Amino acid sequence: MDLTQKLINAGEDAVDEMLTGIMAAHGSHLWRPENAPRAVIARDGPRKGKVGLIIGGGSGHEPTFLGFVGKGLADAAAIGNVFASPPPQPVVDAAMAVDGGEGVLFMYGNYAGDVMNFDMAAEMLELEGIEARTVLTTDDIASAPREARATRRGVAGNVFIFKAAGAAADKGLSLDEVERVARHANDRTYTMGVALSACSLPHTRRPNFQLAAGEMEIGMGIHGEPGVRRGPLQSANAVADEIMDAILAEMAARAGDEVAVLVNSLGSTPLMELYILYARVAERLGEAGLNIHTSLVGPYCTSMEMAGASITVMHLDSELKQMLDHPCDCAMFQVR
Amino acid sequence: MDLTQKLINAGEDAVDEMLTGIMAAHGSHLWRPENAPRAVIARDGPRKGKVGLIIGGGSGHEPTFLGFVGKGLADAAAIGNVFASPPPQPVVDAAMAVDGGEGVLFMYGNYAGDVMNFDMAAEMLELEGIEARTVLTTDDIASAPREARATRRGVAGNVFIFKAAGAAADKGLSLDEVERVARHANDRTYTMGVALSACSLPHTRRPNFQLAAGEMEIGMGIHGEPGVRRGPLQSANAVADEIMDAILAEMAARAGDEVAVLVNSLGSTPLMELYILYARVAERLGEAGLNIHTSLVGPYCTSMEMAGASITVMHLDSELKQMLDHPCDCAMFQVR
Amino acid sequence: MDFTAKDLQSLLEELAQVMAAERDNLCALDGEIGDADHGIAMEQGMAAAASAARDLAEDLQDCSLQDLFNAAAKGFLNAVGASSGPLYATAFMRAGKQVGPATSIAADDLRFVIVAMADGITHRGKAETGQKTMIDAWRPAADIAAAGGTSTEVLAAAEAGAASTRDMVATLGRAARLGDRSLGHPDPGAVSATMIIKAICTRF
Amino acid sequence: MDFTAKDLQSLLEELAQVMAAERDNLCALDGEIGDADHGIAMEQGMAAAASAARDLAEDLQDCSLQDLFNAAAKGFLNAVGASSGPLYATAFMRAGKQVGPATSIAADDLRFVIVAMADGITHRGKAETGQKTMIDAWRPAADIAAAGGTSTEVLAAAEAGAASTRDMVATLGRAARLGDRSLGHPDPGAVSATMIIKAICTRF
Ligand SMILES: Nc1ncnc2c1ncn2[C@@H]1O[C@H](COP(=O)(O)OP(=O)(O)O)[C@@H](O)[C@H]1O
Ligand SMILES: Nc1ncnc2c1ncn2[C@@H]1O[C@H](COP(=O)(O)OP(=O)(O)O)[C@@H](O)[C@H]1O
Ligand SMILES: [Mg+2]
Ligand SMILES: [Mg+2]
Ligand SMILES: [Mg+2]
Ligand SMILES: [Mg+2]
Repeated sequence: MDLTQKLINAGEDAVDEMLTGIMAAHGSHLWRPENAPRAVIARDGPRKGKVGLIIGGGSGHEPTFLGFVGKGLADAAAIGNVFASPPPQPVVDAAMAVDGGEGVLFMYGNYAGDVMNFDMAAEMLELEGIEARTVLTTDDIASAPREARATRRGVAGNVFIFKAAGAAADKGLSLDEVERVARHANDRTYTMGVALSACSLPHTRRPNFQLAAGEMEIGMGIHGEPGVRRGPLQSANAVADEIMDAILAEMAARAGDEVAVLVNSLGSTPLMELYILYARVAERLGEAGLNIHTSLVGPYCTSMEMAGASITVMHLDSELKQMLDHPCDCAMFQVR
Repeated sequence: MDLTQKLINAGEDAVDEMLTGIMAAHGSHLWRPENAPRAVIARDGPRKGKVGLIIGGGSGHEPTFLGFVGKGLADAAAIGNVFASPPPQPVVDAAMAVDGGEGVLFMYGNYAGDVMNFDMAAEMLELEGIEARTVLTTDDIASAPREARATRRGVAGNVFIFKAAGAAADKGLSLDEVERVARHANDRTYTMGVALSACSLPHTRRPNFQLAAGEMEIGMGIHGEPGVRRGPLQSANAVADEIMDAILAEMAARAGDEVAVLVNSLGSTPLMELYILYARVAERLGEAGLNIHTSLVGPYCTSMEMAGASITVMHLDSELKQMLDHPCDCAMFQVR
Repeated sequence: MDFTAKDLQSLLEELAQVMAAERDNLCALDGEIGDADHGIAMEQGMAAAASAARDLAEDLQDCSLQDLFNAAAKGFLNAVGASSGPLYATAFMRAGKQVGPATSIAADDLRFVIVAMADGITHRGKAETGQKTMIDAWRPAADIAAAGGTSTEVLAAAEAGAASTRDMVATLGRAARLGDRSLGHPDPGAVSATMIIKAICTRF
Repeated sequence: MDFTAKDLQSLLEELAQVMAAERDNLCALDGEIGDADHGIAMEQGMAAAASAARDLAEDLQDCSLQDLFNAAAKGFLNAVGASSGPLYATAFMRAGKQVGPATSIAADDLRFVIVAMADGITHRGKAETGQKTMIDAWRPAADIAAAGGTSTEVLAAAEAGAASTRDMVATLGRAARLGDRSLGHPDPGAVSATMIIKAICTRF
């Protein structure tokens, strides 16, 4: 089979070379401790008396995770191999670098590998006298039924959930409070996506699944994990409707409520298609009497070059609104 | 042949539905005059006594052009069909909406169709008593030899060139001066790209050219026009080296000079690959003794879902540096 | 035989149909040396031209050929932009000027419509023959038309001109950056031009 | 017959080779129900484990089996992360605890290494058999090993366990979100587990 078309050097160097490029481009926002090349730390942000927020996970989802490191959002990210949780060590390195004496919060998508590695890191930090708590993101409503919300995957909704927690930490709230805000943000965030093509790992350069032309995978995970079902490729409006039906049903919002919306590209789906989807999403929210307070449209949580898109809606209340509006200044994401 | 995988509704509605979505998402930055749905105007920016900057071209390059409309950058964009120059009318509509009595400057990539349409618009505006001048961007060094610089295409370098002109206009410079800055910016901006896959028009959903696996097209245009040659797909470093060799040779900078760099995705090439390229670009610039003042990495000037990337270097001087640093606040691009 | 306002309308409707039918072929030709959209531009342009003429004829009793050509020009241009828009808008406007405010002309005068359209395209695009553009079909057709050739001869000249673009290196338009790589591919604009000339030639 | 520190090193080198050879197959299996990277994790993990053991043996004369297992654990974990990292790191650490600071053990005691590794994986991942994970290979192998079965019987149990995952609906790990769609595909972690068990089984 043909190798996929990638602009890389050796596949096994891809993550480290990417990090070299990111540090070269964003040195004013980010730094790495010596001997901890997979722990990426915010230059501005971490400080005494502040809860440290550490995010992380596999590579290949850029700008998630390290693009969201910066003042007002995450203090650090631990970087894994492509689609692989980081091992405990960079998580520990990150925590040691940002600890301000008030404990640290780990936030990441709910995947078995990440849970094991971050939990090991938390055990290691306990020996160092640093309290580490964990809030898993579980916004992918296609990945398990509503009753099993805690087993769902964390996907593109991360950006809103991390943002809320990062703001809470930046405002100087206690670890208890930051954790509460993080859980609250996660509880009110709903994502669902569709995939239109595979991506491929730099090592193998083989499509990581097969999808025939004219088909789409509904509920695809952001690592190419199969979704809830496969079906014929629908129009943008039909896709938006299917996703919005599911989200609106779960969200159970009332007319007049406010929301934040993210229409996210999984990689190769261009802005043209995202805005076509957004037009329908805005229409559906309007019909439901909901007001859009924040919109993001673009590649925020990707699967390298996978084609497809996801829609995230966060059901705001006054606290979450305040958290989303709080300024942040990250390498790849800013709010003023 | 199979249709390409796109999240759209009817192909002929794609541009207008995209614009509906963009206006819904970015209503705080952008508006459209009634009866001129293809003229997108900055809410903040156009004002009496200021030269109006109007950019534009075909759709399918998002965030180019309309993402760069806003205070400190372009006052308006005229929007064409996919890969097709806008007709004169939206250009005229845009100019009428932003005219501040000091004349308007048209800036767009050097393509036969755009030149004919914008020139017709300039003729129409003359009848309205509005002086319209034109600066074509010609940054694509692969599209013609150095001696024929004026015949080259305008591609991703647009973002730096428009930015410089927009800053000049925002600073209140005269039409003569804004035009001079725009030409100066264009003269010092060099871009070259490679394509790794085709894109497809929403109407036909057929790949707009054929590229075998393992091949790349060097010097590909941003509408899928064939480049200078086809060759085997090289490593990221080899591609960056070939492009940087060409750029550095033309630029003839001196050690200690400063540059702005853009590593741009043509669409489906993800951030991982762009930063791998960036790492090498930064290395090469460093070896040449050049200092990077501004870096942009991401999809800035795309060809919908085409895979590939381009590298742009702007050779700064103190004036251009000041223009790039001038704040701007656009729908899809900000500098503070 | 006369060529009436009704005939012009039916000519435009026919062109809209032809371009719709040939859309994907023209796009494929443009894909080889350009940006793969020429079929879309011609389909949308001619559809808009026909519909603008239809709307005008409905609104305005006894509208002149010039009125219809001008409406077609505006319709084409506003729907399309691109290279084809200004070129065909100018062609239609010149055709309108040529026929003037009459409601019909002698069918044989269509040869001057061809000449006027070719002149309009040259005026707007500044192309000369041999540069691998639509003018390589329009100019020889116009020359034969001006010299009194039959409609069969006019069409043959257009077709030969379009065919000859295959062996030209483009020096204008998008394909001009290709150099020798444009060899071996006919110019899409020249191919669509022969379709337009053919539709006119069947009418005189 | 004894199993020495040298033998452990050669076991790890062999595992590194096996995983490199099977990388793309394991990735393809993971692609069906997971994220297509299991082969990469196992290749990198075992390569790092072998190289950490090699480095240690060079630095430290007479290093113990436990030292080597611990070095392998750390090497695997830091190179990989993912799910396999913590699981095999814990497995190697438990194996080290099992053999203790000796520089060799009786080869037949490798059966207790298998038991310890299975226990480590269970401790870290909390999986039970029937959930379609690597434990479906490790647990039956460990049971037979503990009960005194021959190495042939141990391997057969692992292989049967791995094969049985094909008919299981995953309830742990990435594939757990697939429901019935995970049916018909073997678990990649169970398949790579049999390769490890096989390499151990040829040594007692
Ligand atoms: N200056 C010109 N004069 C005459 N014809 C031109 C000129 N420039 C381009 N063309 C014609 O336009 C055709 C392309 O039209 P189209 O694809 O609709 O526009 P675009 O190039 O803007 O995509 C070419 O095949 C060529 O025949
Ligand atoms: N909790 C668990 N206990 C035991 N094995 C597990 C567990 N979770 C996952 N696995 C195993 O891990 C394998 C996947 O490993 P790998 O692909 O390296 O990690 P990831 O799932 O993080 O991509 C699965 O096939 C399964 O056998
Ligand atoms: Mg993985
Ligand atoms: Mg075009
Ligand atoms: Mg074209
Ligand atoms: Mg996996």
